[in-house]
Amino acid sequence: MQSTMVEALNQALELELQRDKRVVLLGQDIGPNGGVFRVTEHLQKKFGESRVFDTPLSESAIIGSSVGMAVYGLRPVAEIQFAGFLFLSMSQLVTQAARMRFRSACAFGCPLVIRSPFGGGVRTPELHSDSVEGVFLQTPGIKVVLPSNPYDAKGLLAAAVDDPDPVLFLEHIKLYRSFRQDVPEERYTIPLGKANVVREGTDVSLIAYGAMVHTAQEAAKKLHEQRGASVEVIDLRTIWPLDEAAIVASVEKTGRAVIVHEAPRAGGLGAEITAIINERCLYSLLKPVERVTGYDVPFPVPGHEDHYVPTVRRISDALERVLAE
Amino acid sequence: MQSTMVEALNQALELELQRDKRVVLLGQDIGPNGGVFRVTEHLQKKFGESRVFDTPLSESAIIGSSVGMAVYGLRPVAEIQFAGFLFLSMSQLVTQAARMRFRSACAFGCPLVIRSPFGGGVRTPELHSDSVEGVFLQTPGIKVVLPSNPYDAKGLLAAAVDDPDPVLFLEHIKLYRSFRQDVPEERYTIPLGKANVVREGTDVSLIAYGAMVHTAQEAAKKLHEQRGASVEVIDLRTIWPLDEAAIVASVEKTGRAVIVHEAPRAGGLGAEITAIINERCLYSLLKPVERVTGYDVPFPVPGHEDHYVPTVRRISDALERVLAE
Amino acid sequence: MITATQDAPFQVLDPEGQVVGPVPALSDDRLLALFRWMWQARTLSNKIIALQRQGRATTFGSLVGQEAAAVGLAAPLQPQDWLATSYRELASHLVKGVPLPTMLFSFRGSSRDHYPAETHCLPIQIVIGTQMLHAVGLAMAAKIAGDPVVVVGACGDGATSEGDFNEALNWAGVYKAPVVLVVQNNGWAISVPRHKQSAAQTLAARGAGFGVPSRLVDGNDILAMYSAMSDAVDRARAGEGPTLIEALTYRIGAHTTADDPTRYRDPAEVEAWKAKDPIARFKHYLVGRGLTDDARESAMITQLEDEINAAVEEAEAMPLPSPEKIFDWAYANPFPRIEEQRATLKHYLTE
Amino acid sequence: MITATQDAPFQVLDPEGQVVGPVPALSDDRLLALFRWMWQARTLSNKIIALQRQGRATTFGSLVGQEAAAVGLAAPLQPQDWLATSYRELASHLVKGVPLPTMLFSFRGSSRDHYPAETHCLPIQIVIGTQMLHAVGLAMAAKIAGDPVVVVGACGDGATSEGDFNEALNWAGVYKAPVVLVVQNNGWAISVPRHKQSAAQTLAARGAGFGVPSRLVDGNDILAMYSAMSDAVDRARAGEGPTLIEALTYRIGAHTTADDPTRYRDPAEVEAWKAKDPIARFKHYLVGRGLTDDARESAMITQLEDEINAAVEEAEAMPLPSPEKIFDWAYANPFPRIEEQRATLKHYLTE
Ligand SMILES: Cc1ncc(C[n+]2csc(CCOP(=O)(O)OP(=O)(O)O)c2C)c(N)n1
Ligand SMILES: Cc1ncc(C[n+]2csc(CCOP(=O)(O)OP(=O)(O)O)c2C)c(N)n1
Ligand SMILES: [Mg+2]
Ligand SMILES: [Mg+2]
Repeated sequence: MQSTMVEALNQALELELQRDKRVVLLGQDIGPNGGVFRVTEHLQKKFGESRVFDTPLSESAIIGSSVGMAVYGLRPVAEIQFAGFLFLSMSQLVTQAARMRFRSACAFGCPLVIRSPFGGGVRTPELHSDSVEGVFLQTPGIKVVLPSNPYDAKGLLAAAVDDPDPVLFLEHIKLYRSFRQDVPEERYTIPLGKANVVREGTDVSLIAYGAMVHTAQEAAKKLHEQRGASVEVIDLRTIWPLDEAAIVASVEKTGRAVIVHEAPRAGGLGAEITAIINERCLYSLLKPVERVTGYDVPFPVPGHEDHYVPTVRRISDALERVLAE
Repeated sequence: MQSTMVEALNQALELELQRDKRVVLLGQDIGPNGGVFRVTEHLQKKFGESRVFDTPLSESAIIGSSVGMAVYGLRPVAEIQFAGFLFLSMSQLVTQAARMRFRSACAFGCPLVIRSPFGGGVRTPELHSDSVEGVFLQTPGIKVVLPSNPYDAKGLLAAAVDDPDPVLFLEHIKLYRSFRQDVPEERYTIPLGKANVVREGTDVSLIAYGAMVHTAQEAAKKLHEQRGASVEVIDLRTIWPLDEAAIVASVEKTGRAVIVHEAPRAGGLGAEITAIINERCLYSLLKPVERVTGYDVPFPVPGHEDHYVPTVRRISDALERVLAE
Repeated sequence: MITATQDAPFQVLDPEGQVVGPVPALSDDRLLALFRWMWQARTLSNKIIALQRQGRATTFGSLVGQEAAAVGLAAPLQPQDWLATSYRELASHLVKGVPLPTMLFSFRGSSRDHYPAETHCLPIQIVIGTQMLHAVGLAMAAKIAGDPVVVVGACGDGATSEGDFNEALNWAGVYKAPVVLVVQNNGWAISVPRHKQSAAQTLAARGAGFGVPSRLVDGNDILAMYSAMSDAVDRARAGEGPTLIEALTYRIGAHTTADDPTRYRDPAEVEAWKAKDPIARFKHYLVGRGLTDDARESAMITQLEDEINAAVEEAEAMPLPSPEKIFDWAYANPFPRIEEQRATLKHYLTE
Repeated sequence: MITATQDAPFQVLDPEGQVVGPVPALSDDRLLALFRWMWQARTLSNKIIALQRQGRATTFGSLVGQEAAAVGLAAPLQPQDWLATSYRELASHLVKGVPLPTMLFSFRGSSRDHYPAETHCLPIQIVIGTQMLHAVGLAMAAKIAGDPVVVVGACGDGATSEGDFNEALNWAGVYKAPVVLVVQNNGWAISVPRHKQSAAQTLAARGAGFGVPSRLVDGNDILAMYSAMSDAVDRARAGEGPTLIEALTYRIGAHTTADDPTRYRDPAEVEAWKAKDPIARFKHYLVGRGLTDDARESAMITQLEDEINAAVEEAEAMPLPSPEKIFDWAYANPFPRIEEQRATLKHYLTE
């Protein structure tokens, strides 16, 4: 069945609600409105108000109450309407959800999924586009997933709901409806922590996640056409845990790497991956690893975002630099 | 005058309150109690309740109201009692204080200093020891300062109060009273964004900040005595802006680098600095850069923290590895 | 048990425009100014929606139906006073002096370059509830400085569920801050109805639990809004502390241009509220006083439309700030990393 | 204007132990159990402070003076009920069944290994106010699951200033959650007195603004606490929704072993409250009923001391969990990065 990412996510949630009555959905406008992006469309009608419910406008309470529900034995899937508002629930996320297992020495787990849209390129108001995933590298105890297509989104969301620990599931707004893909009707899972080589190559490793995977692939295609370069494109799928083995294997093969993300440069995934490459395969490295990222300023207003989000041209130039003799 | 860091900070705050009547101090227990670490001792008595005042137990309001006061024209110096509780004010910090200038296209500035104690080695309860500075690499608009000694603490705090933008000023609890140092009585400033070479060397660059500067210096001394190694120790002082020039100059000289911090490894300063070295002086690099950091789990209970915080032994071993032929 | 005793909403004009309460002492000119602002708000709101449909404006939330509340909460303020609001209080910003072209310019999706700081309006707040703490902080600062300045913080009913809103209320009380916290209860937070936002009978009742006097006001009655706000602003200026005001009103339109209210809202409810239209109500009163009539009203509307169309042209003629400005806006003092990134951005501007 | 009407604190025994209110129907054994728990709480609290002074325990906050509130808020609970508290409610955890040695073990600064999940007590919360949302979430889950389970969330007066506390109160009301939210108002938040925490006359008054019935109770009166809590717990179990309870009590000791109250607090205030000692008050009542006397009381205290000393020995004999456990506690399913770090930590264990 050909589905958009919104439809694939909706199917995934429906299947989880069907197979496991511990699963509950909560968030702002997810009920009759079906979510501002329609990801939860029809689910309240199908499963009732006690399984799928709207909440007051309180991000901290959405996460804080979910922690309580998760400890009780439910499997809450909470929606934060836009990732920029995760900051309002930061303490519940980072000091509570992410540490319940740790604090209780495993007496209590916190199986909780937090879904939230983010990402540039769609002219949203302030704080609707910001990429916040990098923050969570420094907050242990929470996994972070960022699907790049409908198929992955469905399988990764099922795996996130299965996971015994909290999972932050970040959905790139630009991918919601931008394309359809063949998505199996039945439930399937894609393991968290495993990257996906979406284009094989031998000359350079191009590492990305979320919407940037597509920009990266365009750049790879362009370079192949223009100069026959063989670019390997890796879709991380999950940034924590990070699939270091896949990164190292690729860079050991290619000797060159470019990392792409929309999030600011400082301390982002690009930094961590460069450090891993440095530690684990420095001697295979033929050129400095390049980072193509957002700038170290807040995500700008719609009128300026095209100059902030990495472009095919910026990625191609980075590829050219690492490929130059 | 020989002062502890607590005394040096207290002097700095007193001098700021004296010279600029726009400066106000707010926080929990900073008034009659003088702060839980006595950093604000006597200041309310000296400057009155309208300049130095206790607040209700609301971290978000401490930052949120400070944003309003800063826009109005005051220079608030807010205390968050322990850095682990910054997460409760994360939205006001990251989406408000750090973006007021950006949002208003410079019509309004937000000159605000947030002081907060943190750091391991002193057997505090949960969330009192966590190093959270790395999170703020991914949240543009806010500067981050971490002094390693009384002299720097006084000069950097004065510079932070002068700064037209928000500054997060993180004070390592272990340094508060662990040693005294000659500190001038008068006001002086140390520029933000400039690192300090605290030990000159030619064989390897050892980069740290906060309390880890002292652990790093011990390791440097040990290696010098044991094998005559010449270790250059860099105290970053400010992690944002980061003094890249100082790092690059040192690594170009030594060809080797070890970075130390208590914060978790993933996406921390060690990652960013390794990426900078990779980008700017890969060809001078003789060995992979080493990161000696906290682990990617929450800061543990007092009984386990000695195994979490980097030790002289762990740093020495890293130095040995990068120095090995 | 502790219970909140509750008056009926304060009203000066009933929905038919009949006087049922104490009419504030306002000159004819002032009354007509209020009327004009209300029409300006509605006309501008509809204009921006039209522009958005043509791809000439970004996402926008209409304030139709809330003109009395939005105008009334700002009208009693003086130039030195401050205003901190959400995106729904456009009209309040106009009353406070934000020029039409500047406001329209921001809806081109560019930043508010040349933001009119002198109007003492904080930039429109997107993070719900957040601005209420800024309002309290501004008021605390005014009190510390000893300035005769009052601050108004405004938000919606949904915002009252945020921790920040409640912390703001608590701090306003603790510091006896010269602030008026206004909740525009328009019945809905996107698709979430007021009764699902809180089990409290009224949101005004929130005040008592924080030691902040509060008042329930008919938000579609401009005269009630005006006098309730003047009382609260005067109290604040006199050092008598904060007030919480719940303005009962209704969001006639969609939440924003991105929203479809038919998914969650009964059209009958909308119709019922249209009958309480704030402009029609006030017009009836003004006609009774001989201050306006259909002819004069439509002349005024035409004039407002011309004014707004001229402002749109002016706004669309304004040059968009150069993209590299994002670096100037981020930090007062640039540093090497920022300058390198500025160079990169500029490099890619030159195509 | 909206005003909160306010009863005097609910009392069963006056400070002299005279009956002034409806005595709850409790068996003699049950009454003595409450008395014993109160003494156990005080004895244990003093013991841990002694251990801390000898470097045998970590930072600790005494609950002396709050025994009635802490015991009373937990005593009406059934085994399937849940409890989410701060660090100040040690006694409540004992009442709920946390074994003495386990509790003492945690004050050795190790994690609560073998944490007794079956007692349905969440780990003691350090981040002020946070646990109130967990209590509401647990209660929402119980309601969704259709279980006859009640949850008690407890915090201090300072916690009521946190956004999370107020969001918890709001959600409890919105979802009619089977939860009782208890505020132990002990007059101080470290050095900040109650009147600087909020301008509200009482914290119980907070409830009305969120549609949550609330009650002001003499927190030094174990019988008042017991019956107020039983009523609230019964209401919740019967599906009638949440209750907010403000227990008026006093922190006789320092905030924690790291605090020096002479810096900010008038000793006279402490003396005045010592006169309202909850244990003495209840003892007077029990003596009147012939259930105890000085001899039986001191015998009980000696027995409690022996019990606690034995528990201390047991706790100190427990092996500390291996440091590498931090990796097992962080994630249910370890992954390569974590395993590498475990190896590093283990490498440095072997010295
Ligand atoms: C903190 C936060 N959460 C969610 C949103 C998304 N959002 C935008 S407007 C809105 C509803 C606001 O309702 P209300 O406060 O009643 O204001 P109104 O739109 O009715 O004027 C929501 C949920 C947001 N902007 N900020
Ligand atoms: C969010 C947060 N802020 C600050 C602190 C530091 N702190 C620990 S206890 C305390 C006072 C708590 O007062 P109250 O809520 O009245 O509880 P009590 O200690 O009186 O029982 C503070 C400020 C904290 N633990 N958590
Ligand atoms: Mg609304
Ligand atoms: Mg207290």
